[in-house]
Amino acid sequence: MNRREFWLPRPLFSLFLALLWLLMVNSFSVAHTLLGLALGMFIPFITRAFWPEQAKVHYLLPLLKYFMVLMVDIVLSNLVVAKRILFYPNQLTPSFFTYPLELDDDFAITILASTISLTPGTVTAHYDTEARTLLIHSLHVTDEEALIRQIKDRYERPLQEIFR
Amino acid sequence: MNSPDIPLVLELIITFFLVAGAIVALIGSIGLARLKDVYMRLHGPTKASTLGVGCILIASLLYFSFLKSGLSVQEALITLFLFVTAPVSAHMMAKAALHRKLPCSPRTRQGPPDQ
Amino acid sequence: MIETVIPFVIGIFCIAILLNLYRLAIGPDIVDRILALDTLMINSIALIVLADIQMSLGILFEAALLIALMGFVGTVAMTKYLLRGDVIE
Amino acid sequence: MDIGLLVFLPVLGAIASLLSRQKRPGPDHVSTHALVALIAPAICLLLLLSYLPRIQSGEALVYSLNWVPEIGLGLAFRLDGLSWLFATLITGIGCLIILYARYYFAGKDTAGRFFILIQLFMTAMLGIVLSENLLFMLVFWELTSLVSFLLIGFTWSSRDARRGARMSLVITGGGGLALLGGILLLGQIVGSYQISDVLAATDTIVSDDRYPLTLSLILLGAFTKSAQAPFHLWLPHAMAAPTPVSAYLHSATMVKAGLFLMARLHPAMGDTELWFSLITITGMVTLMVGAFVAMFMHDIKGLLAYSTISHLGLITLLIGMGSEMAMAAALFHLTTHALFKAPLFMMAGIVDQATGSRDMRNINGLWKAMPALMLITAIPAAAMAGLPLMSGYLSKKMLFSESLLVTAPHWANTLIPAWVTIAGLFSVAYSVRIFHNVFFNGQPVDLPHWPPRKKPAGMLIPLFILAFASLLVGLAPQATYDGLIHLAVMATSMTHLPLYDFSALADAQVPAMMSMIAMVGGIVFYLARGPLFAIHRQLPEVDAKNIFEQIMQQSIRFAQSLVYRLENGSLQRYLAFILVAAIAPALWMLSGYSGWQGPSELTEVNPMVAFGALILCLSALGVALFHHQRLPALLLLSVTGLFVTLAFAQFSAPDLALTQLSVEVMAVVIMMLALSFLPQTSPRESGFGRIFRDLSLAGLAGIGVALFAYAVLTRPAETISGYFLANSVPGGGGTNVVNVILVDFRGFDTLGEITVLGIAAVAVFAFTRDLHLKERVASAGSAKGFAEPHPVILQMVSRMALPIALLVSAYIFLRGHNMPGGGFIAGLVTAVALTLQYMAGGLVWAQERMLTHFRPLIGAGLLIATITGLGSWFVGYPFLTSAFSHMDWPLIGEFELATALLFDLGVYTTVVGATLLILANLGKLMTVAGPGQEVG
Amino acid sequence: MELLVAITLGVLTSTGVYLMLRARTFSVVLGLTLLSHGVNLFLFSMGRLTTASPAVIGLVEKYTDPLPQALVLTAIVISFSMTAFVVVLALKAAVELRSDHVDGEDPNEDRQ
Amino acid sequence: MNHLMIMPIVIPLLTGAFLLVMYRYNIGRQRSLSIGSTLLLVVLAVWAVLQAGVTDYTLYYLGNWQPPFGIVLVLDRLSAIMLLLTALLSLFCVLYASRGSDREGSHFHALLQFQLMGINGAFLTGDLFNLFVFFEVLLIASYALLLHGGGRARSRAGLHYVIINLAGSALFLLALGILYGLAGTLNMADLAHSIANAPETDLPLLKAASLLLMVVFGIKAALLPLLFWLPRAYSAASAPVAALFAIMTKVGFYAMVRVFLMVFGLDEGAPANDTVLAWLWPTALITLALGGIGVLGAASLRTLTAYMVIVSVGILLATLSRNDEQLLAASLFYLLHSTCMTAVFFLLADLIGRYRDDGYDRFSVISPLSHRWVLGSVFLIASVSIASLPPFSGFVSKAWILQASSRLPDYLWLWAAILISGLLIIAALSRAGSGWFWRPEEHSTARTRAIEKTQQLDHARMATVCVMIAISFALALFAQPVMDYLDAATKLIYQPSGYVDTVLGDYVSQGEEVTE
Ligand code: NA
Ligand code: NA
Repeated sequence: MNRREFWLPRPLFSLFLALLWLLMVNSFSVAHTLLGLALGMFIPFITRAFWPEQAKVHYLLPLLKYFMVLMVDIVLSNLVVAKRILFYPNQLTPSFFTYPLELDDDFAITILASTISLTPGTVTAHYDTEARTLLIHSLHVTDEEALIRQIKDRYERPLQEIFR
Repeated sequence: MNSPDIPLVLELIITFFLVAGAIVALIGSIGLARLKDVYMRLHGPTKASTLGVGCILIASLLYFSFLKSGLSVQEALITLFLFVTAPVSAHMMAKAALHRKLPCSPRTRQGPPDQ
Repeated sequence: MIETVIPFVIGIFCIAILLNLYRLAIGPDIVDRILALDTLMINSIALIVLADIQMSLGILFEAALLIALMGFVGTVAMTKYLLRGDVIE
Repeated sequence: MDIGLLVFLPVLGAIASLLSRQKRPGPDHVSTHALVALIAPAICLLLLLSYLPRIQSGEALVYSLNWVPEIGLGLAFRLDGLSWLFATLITGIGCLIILYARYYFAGKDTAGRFFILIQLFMTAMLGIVLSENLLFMLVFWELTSLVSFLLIGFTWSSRDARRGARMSLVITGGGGLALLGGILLLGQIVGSYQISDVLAATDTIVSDDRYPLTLSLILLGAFTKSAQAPFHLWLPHAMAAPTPVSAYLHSATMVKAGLFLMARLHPAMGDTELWFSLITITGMVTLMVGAFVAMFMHDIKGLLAYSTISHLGLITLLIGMGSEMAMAAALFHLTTHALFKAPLFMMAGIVDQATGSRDMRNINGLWKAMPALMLITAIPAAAMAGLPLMSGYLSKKMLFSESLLVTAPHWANTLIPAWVTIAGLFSVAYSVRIFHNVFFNGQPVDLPHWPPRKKPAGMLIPLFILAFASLLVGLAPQATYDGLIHLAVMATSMTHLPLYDFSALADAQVPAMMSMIAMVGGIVFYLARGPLFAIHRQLPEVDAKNIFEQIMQQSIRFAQSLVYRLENGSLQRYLAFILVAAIAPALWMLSGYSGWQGPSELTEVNPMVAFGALILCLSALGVALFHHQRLPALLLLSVTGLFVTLAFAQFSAPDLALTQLSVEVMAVVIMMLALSFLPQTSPRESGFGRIFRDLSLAGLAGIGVALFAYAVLTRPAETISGYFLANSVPGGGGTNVVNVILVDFRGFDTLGEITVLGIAAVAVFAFTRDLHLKERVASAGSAKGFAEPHPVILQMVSRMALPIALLVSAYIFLRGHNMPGGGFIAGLVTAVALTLQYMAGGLVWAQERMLTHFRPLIGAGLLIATITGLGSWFVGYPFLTSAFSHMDWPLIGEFELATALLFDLGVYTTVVGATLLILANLGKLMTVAGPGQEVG
Repeated sequence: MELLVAITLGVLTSTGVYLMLRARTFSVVLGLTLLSHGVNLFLFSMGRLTTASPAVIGLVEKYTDPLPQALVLTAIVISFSMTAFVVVLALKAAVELRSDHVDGEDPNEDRQ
Repeated sequence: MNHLMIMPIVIPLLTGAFLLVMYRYNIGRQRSLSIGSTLLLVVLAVWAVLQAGVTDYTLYYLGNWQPPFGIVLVLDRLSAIMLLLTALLSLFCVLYASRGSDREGSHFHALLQFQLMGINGAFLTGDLFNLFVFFEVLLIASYALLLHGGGRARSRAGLHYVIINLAGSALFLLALGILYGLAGTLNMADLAHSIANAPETDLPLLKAASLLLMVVFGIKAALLPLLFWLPRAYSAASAPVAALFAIMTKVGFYAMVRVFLMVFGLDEGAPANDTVLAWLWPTALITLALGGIGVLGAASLRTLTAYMVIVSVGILLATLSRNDEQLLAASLFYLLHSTCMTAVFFLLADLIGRYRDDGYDRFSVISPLSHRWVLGSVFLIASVSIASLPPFSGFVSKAWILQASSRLPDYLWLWAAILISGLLIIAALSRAGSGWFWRPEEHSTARTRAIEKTQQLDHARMATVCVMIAISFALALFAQPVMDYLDAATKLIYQPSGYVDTVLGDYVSQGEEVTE
């Protein structure tokens, strides 16, 4: 571990924290910028033991794009779910299914699992670390394979891009 | 309540977010109340309520940004936080339900692997 | 317009909370109750934000933030308890 | 001062004895010990004799020194005729007893102890008779009870000794307490405890309302000490003491203390109907009971003990009569009794040691083996019987003649003379018996030692001296009386009476007749003792010691059952008591109160508030309803907590909302942790009655709180809060007034509050350290195997949440002074974030990653806060004075530095440390690390 | 509104007291928590209840009484400390006495 | 402003906190720190007594805020004497505990220091809410100390003690709420001022609040029917802790004096809170009676001592309720005596238990006892003192109480209760003593001699007990100066206007304008 890694274990994250600070205090003065940067450096430093892995995010733009897609999906999926809950609650055919993972980074998998839970009628119920599968419950399934494919294309692939 | 001179467009947008948020959240709670099994009930709140409250927060963001004449993005922080934590909560609850071997509704096509 | 809408919005959230409370009361399983509580927490965030707007104060943000944080931690604690019979091990 | 010396010399003697005992332990040095013990009493005696001329001139020597003037307690001594007589008896007989004990205790280990105690006892007795201050006298009075307790229990291996000692202590000690009451009342009436003052205040005393009570209490003290019926029971059982003790305490000295007191106070309190009837009747009863029982005793010491009781009753009776002549007779008899009873006891001791028995049915015909003893004993025995020429004859005759003079209440007219004659008859009978039965009456039966062991001749010396003195008194009564007793009698009466004329007594016909009847009757009675004993044996045997023990045992059992019934270990009941205590008095007081509705107008109901109130009520009722299902109840409780938070938020208390929320979550997590070791349901075990009771209490409590709330809410507020609002910014440097109050105006409260939190955490650490939960862990472990301990997804999110939460807590911390927030909430946020790490990664995982232990964190937090407070000293201000300044740095802009922030940092640190310490130690109970392992 | 608040406080107190009188430590802890909610709200309301007027200087025109808030805050923290303590103690007692009855033993009959 | 005044609170706090920071300190260092701190407290308390003797009221404005807005500490003779008593008692407890009982659990010394902080704070504060805070400090520390050493009995007693006191705290807050809601202040002096000027309709509510406070303080002081937690708690606690607890009931008494006599005593027409005192009088007498009965029925010396604590509480509260200046002075003298002597008995019970073969202090069990001569003598002397027999302080104090009360109506009840309970104590102690020390058949066994050889008499523990008894004797010997001091102390209590004027300064004279 070199000196930079010791004192500044996560530069990107530090910047993120500084930004967060400015958002939180709702003031973009010099003082707060300096304070935010200081905190951004200090907090990762004292919490580095909890987060020993090195940073893996190499591509910021795809990540942002991913989040935009997710936002839209969340809104849309909510409409779908709302319709189902309100109008055909008794015609739903829920189902469990296993989703085979291609990702191998836990952090990325976490993002994928969260994404699945946030979008159309699906909840990640279990992450099997050995079989490398996710157990997913879906509110209304007609075609399992299509759903798996959709998740794979829309979320897992981009994530693979981001966390290479 | 002292916001007489708020521009109409902004007021409309805020009102929209307020109403939309309320409706979405209500639907989430209706789902919680009406759906048949615990796994299905998980879906309503974790998504709908999060989104619904997210809308309210955006409305608040807009409102206070205007009121304090400056961008007030704190609410965005809460929204972000909710979107990060809600799936984890849902995940944990689903795990708990599976662990307790809670029954699925009879309409379930395929139950969990070991049930 | 906002003034007129807000009481309705609040009313809707109150109904939502009552629904949550209903689920919390009837269960049937403890997971349902936890879920209901989690939802109730989230809905109350909206309630607090709405109150803030209604009063034009802008100082209840931290409270909303904390509910989000604490609600999450509470839910995790309870589910962990169900999963393992203990919370910290 | 030298009067005081008289009292304290024996203490010095006791110390000398203690030293000599330690220097030469063991049974071989009894004579040395005795010699040492003799010094102080002998000096006392000589001193007393040296005072005689001054006493005879009618002087009362008074010496006093203030001790506690506030309560009138002074170190005051008085030597007049009465105290001189008593003091001389005490020291004189004391010397002889020591002499006797030198032989009695020969070859015994316990001699040293006896000599110490007997001198202490002498001090106590001298103190009683020489005190000028009544309160001061009481000091010695209680000391006699105490030392006699030790002396009666001297041979503690004997159960009888222990019981006898306890009994005497309880009875005489109780009497002492009554006496304390009486003397205090007397002091209140007179305004002083000095005997001189008391004696000068007769009219005030007798005419006071409190006189009857005062007299009764004082007499209670006197009667118990002097073994008057029915308090006489302790005295026979005090015979378990070694014989020198009995001879000294229970014949010559201690039992006379009560008589002394009555005589002493007679001029001040006597001469009333009440005095007469109380004392006379008691004396009569005691006289008769003692005499009667004495006749039937087989134990020599028992007989002597009851005879002592009888004689004490006799003297009491005389004191009760109250005339000067009766007083003279009383003191005369008191002296003669001391002189003849002490040698008789000594005789009993010699016989006991020589033969190994004290039972007169076995001891017979000792005259052959112990002729000298027989000869010496003849004198005191004759004196006791009241044979002519003996001192006892005279005193009894004085009694008879005084009894004839009593005319005041009509019933006393003939009753008293008859009564005393019969008692005299009994006393003749037992006197004859003790002499005849021991020394004659045929052959001994089954004695442990026969022929009796040889006792050294020196042992007879004290007997001889006493017997001789007794004889002397009998032979020269007038001289004895004039020289010694008259002085004492003068001190006990209000007037200067003429000298008692013994020649006149000799001429008195009726008393002589009565004496004759008693004598003849007594001898007849003795001769007919066989059938009488047979009848007596038919009577149910009453053992006072057993009665006393039974009473004691029964009281104890009663006490235990009462205490057990009240203090039954039921928390529910204790809490109910507390509630009743809180509700009932207020209910009683406010039952007719009509001011509940205050003057303020009611405000409109806000629908949101109504909704919140509804949910609060519903969830609270739900908790109460579902409390048997613990986890659901806990969830409902969270709802209550949440809505309390919302209420705070609604009613303009954002700081409170934040605090309540954070606290609520931590509390729920802690309860969940605990719940994992507890049963999941509560059994339904309350009966209908219990539930009804609890519901009523709960309902009343709720109604009470509601009424008070309503009453206050409908009244206008007038508080000191304007000052805080006005001074928060200029004086405290913060716009969030609540926070400024917390860290500045009332920072001291906050310091206390975080101390409480810190202590709670340390306490949890301390008492879970050795808590063993292994079995529980095993049984609760059914879940394991399936569920993974640390779900990856949770772990990932938690790790990411930690830095963000820390950022949030930094935010909340820094803005606290001006906006809602502050160190406490920030601390809780940090703690919650770290708790999440524990939950996600497990105790061991998270513990490894903590930068510090928690206990030093708590300590450091408290130190920071305190030292910040102390900092203000250096600029000359009191503890916790805050300082702040707004600075304006180029580029950075204006910012504020306040010491309050440093104080808040202390709060933050303590909160983090304390919360995590509690959690980690609760969590620890489940881990492999397990008990005994320190966490935090 | 005063009546509404008063009734709510009464209900909180009543339920708290009722649970405090139960026989199991856990119920007692629940009761104590409810009771402290009631008491804290009571103390809070003694500063009278006002909406939209937090005691933050410069934010609004009229301010609520800040002192009871500060007092309640202290009370909340203290009752939190006490709750944490009593929960752990109850646990310890239940383990050591092998019963979670408040008296440490399961009574055969209900002692009145 | 004299900073020494805050030291009785700050020194134990600093010591306790420092001990936590240095949590790895070995027991020896912990002891020396703790003893050092306690010695310092004794010195400070002596200073306080002297200071209060010179100046009636010494004030300390915390944070330099003028009362009633900031918290004020008030040192008068009463608080000074309580400080001294606490300091001395705690010194002996620390010394005694340092012979080994502090090792039975963790952080004994830190907790004890916090306990002292709480007690001293309660004695010094002039603010009712701050009193609540210090009550909580001393309570939580006492919970921890009670559980020190572990064991089932302690857990059970501790649970009851804690829950009952939590209920008490809730009541305290309710009462504070009502007082604040009606009077608008919590400073004692200001409260007195407000109550004296309260509208007629508010007065019953204020008095009802004070009745709640009576329950709160009654729980601390162990007044019937709030006392049932005490016997088990005190007899379960480790000896030095129980000895220290002897002062705890007196905190309740002290609070009653301050609140019911001073805060409610400013009204010229009604000096002191007659409503509370009227309830206090009979309950205190019954407490006294029950204490006496409990003494008689106690099965072990600890329990017996616990009931003697109740007896002392009964006497203190009964005398307090008579609302008489001289009687209160007498009762304060009795407080000094009884605190000291009950502490002695808790230590003695432990000491005797140590040399008994079974290690307990039960009466019914006959067990070989070593060192019975020394123990017996000390027990005898201590018994004489606690039974209020002369020449110890108990005798003087009881004589004073009886004297002072005899001027008042209904004094005979008090007299009877005091004298009879005294007799019961004598009976119980003589039974205990003769049963323990006069049983040669058990003492003379070879076993006892063997124990005696291996078990050296702990001279330090013994000395601690002896010095405390000597204090009781000295208290009697030098009773007059102490009484003069107490007379002066109670005189101040019965002149609350002096207190109010001194504390509030010109705030009262200017009226309410200052608040604006
Ligand atoms: Na200040
Ligand atoms: Na505070």
